[in-house]
Amino acid sequence: MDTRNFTFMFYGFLAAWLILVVYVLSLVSRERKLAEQLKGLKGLLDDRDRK
Amino acid sequence: MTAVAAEGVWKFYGDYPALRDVELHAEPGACLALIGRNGAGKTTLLRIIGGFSKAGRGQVRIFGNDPRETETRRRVGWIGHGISVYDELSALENLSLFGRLYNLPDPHKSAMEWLERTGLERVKDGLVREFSRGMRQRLAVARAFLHQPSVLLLDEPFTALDDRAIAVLQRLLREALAEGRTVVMSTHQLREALELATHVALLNRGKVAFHGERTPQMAADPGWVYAHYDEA
Amino acid sequence: MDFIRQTLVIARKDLRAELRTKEALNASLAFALVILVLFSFAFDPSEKETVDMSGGLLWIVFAFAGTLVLNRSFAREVPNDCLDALIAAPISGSALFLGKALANFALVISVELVSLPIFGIFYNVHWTGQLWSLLLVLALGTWGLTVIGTIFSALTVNIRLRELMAPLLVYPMLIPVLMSAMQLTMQLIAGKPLGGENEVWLRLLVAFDVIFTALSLVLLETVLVG
Amino acid sequence: MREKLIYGLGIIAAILLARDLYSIFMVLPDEASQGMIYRIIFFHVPAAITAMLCASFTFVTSALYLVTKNLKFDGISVAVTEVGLAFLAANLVTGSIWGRIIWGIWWTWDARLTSALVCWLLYAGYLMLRRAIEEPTARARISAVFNIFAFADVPIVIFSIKWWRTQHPQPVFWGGGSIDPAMYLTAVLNLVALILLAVVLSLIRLRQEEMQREIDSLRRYAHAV
Repeated sequence: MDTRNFTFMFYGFLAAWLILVVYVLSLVSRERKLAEQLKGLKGLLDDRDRK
Repeated sequence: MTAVAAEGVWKFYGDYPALRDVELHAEPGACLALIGRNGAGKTTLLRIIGGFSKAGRGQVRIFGNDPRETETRRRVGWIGHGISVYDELSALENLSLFGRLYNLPDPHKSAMEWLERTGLERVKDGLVREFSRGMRQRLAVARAFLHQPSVLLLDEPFTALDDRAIAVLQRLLREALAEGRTVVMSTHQLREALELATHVALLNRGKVAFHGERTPQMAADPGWVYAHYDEA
Repeated sequence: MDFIRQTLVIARKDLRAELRTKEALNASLAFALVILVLFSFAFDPSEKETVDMSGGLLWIVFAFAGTLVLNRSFAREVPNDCLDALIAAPISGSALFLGKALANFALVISVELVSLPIFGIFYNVHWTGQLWSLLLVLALGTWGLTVIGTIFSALTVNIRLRELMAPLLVYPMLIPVLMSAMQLTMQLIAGKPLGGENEVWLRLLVAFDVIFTALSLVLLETVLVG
Repeated sequence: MREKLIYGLGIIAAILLARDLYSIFMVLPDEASQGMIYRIIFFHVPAAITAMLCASFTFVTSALYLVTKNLKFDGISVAVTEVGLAFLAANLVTGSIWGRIIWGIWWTWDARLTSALVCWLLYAGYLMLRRAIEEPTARARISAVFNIFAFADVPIVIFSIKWWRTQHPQPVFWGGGSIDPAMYLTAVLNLVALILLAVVLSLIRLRQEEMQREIDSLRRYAHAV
């Protein structure tokens, strides 16, 4: 009972943390993508204004 | 009492200002033509006046009341891009349906009257699905005039119509204006519109670039207003 | 009173338009019959099993067949921009909602009243034992189905993935209705009366209907006018 | 200002979580009957409570959007809902793993787990609905109305599923079960930690939503010119 009990507890905590980490990673990647788009658009508009 | 008044109207799609501080008004008996490029905000403004959407800031008044009020809507007629009648119902059924919705004293009589005035009395029991394009458009015109609205809002009325329907619509609009009703229409067909219009308003990227009486000069050369007031 | 008259005008229009083409009605009926037949092949239930699963099977059929009709409710207004005409008409959002809901209710109930005897024949279940209580549960359950189906049809009317989106949103919302209706139907078909410990399910069904009818009456105007 | 808030709360949450992890594993004794597995409760229950708090908060901001038509509330609604969904997922997974030991099967149609799953589907529908509408103002309005319907459905779902079938033990903290004060403190601290974490993630997600809004308006402006 004890070893299985421990392994499943480990899985439990691992799973909980995994979900939160995966979510945070998705936030970070989205952040980078948005920042790039923003920079690209601003650059595009600056060039156009300067022309 | 001003028929249609837009006071400081803003409309945002997200953060993008589709309408910017629009000040317009139309007196009873006036015919205001809204002209402007695609995306200038003509349809957006018209839909706010018609009560299909709300202004972000500022307000629109029809005879001093909010367009969404039930009593105000009873006095407004609308012709949009679609003909707004049901394919599964016959011409007469459609008009009596709207007659009952607008609480007319005798829906059937009004329906018959307007079928005659738009030349559809012979096909009154035919299903709209079997109608030709011209007949469908004339039925849409009949639906808009059915409840004798004091204010008529037309969204690019002449684009989808065939010649006969245009003739019918122009005749009915002239009669309505003669009776002191008000018309506000957004349009690209400058020639047909400027013939009828008493006032012209030019929208440029959400702002009112020009608003004033229609001068004979404008009717002669439809491009004149654009040339003088419409910057790139 | 104006409100009632306008509601009936809308309801009659919807029914007449639907009965003229019968497209949604036929699809819904055919769908219900196919599922009933398939289930009998798939499980080939014994007498006892049939009664146990009667509630579940019937309400799965009603829910799926019903949504076929309910999704059409506001989708029918899109082709000729008829929705604009209804919004421009001097009727309140609640009258429009109630009119459409009543028309939908009539259509879905008719599909159910056809499938019920067929269910009785296919699975030789004696379902007319407590007919009136069963019809009451049928009416309450179907009204819950109709309210959520109609308001979500309005919510998704201008959305490009409308046919896909409406079911995805409707079914999780409907779980309480389906659960209580299944429970009550099974008990009734098994011969038990409505009172006793089933009471709680009946109360939940009524509560669901009241809450969401009120919410929909208030919010339809906000949904349609931007 | 918001940056400081994000980092400040983030650090506090991290410290609290570290302290809790330490006390969960090192300090607290095994629970008599369940052995070590019960420790999952320190995440399973707080995650559910945080998710429920997120759902209530997003209901309020959706209602506020409908009243004020201010897109700021729409941004908050989507940020908080998304974070709430992540915590609810964590709750679901830990619940099923814990269930695996206690009831011997991976997924039991038990009252709490099922209603959590249904609520998850409801709010996942909210995010899908948002993705199907492009125009920001219409999207905000339609998703706010859906949010109100979803929130009204949550209590009914929980009750209906609870009566349908229940194997879930009586709630350990409020169910009058005797609970060792040290455990109770850890559980509460862990709840605070998770709530802080939720606030931090929501703020980050909110900032992204505002960036997206800025991109949309710049893109429209670029097209219009």
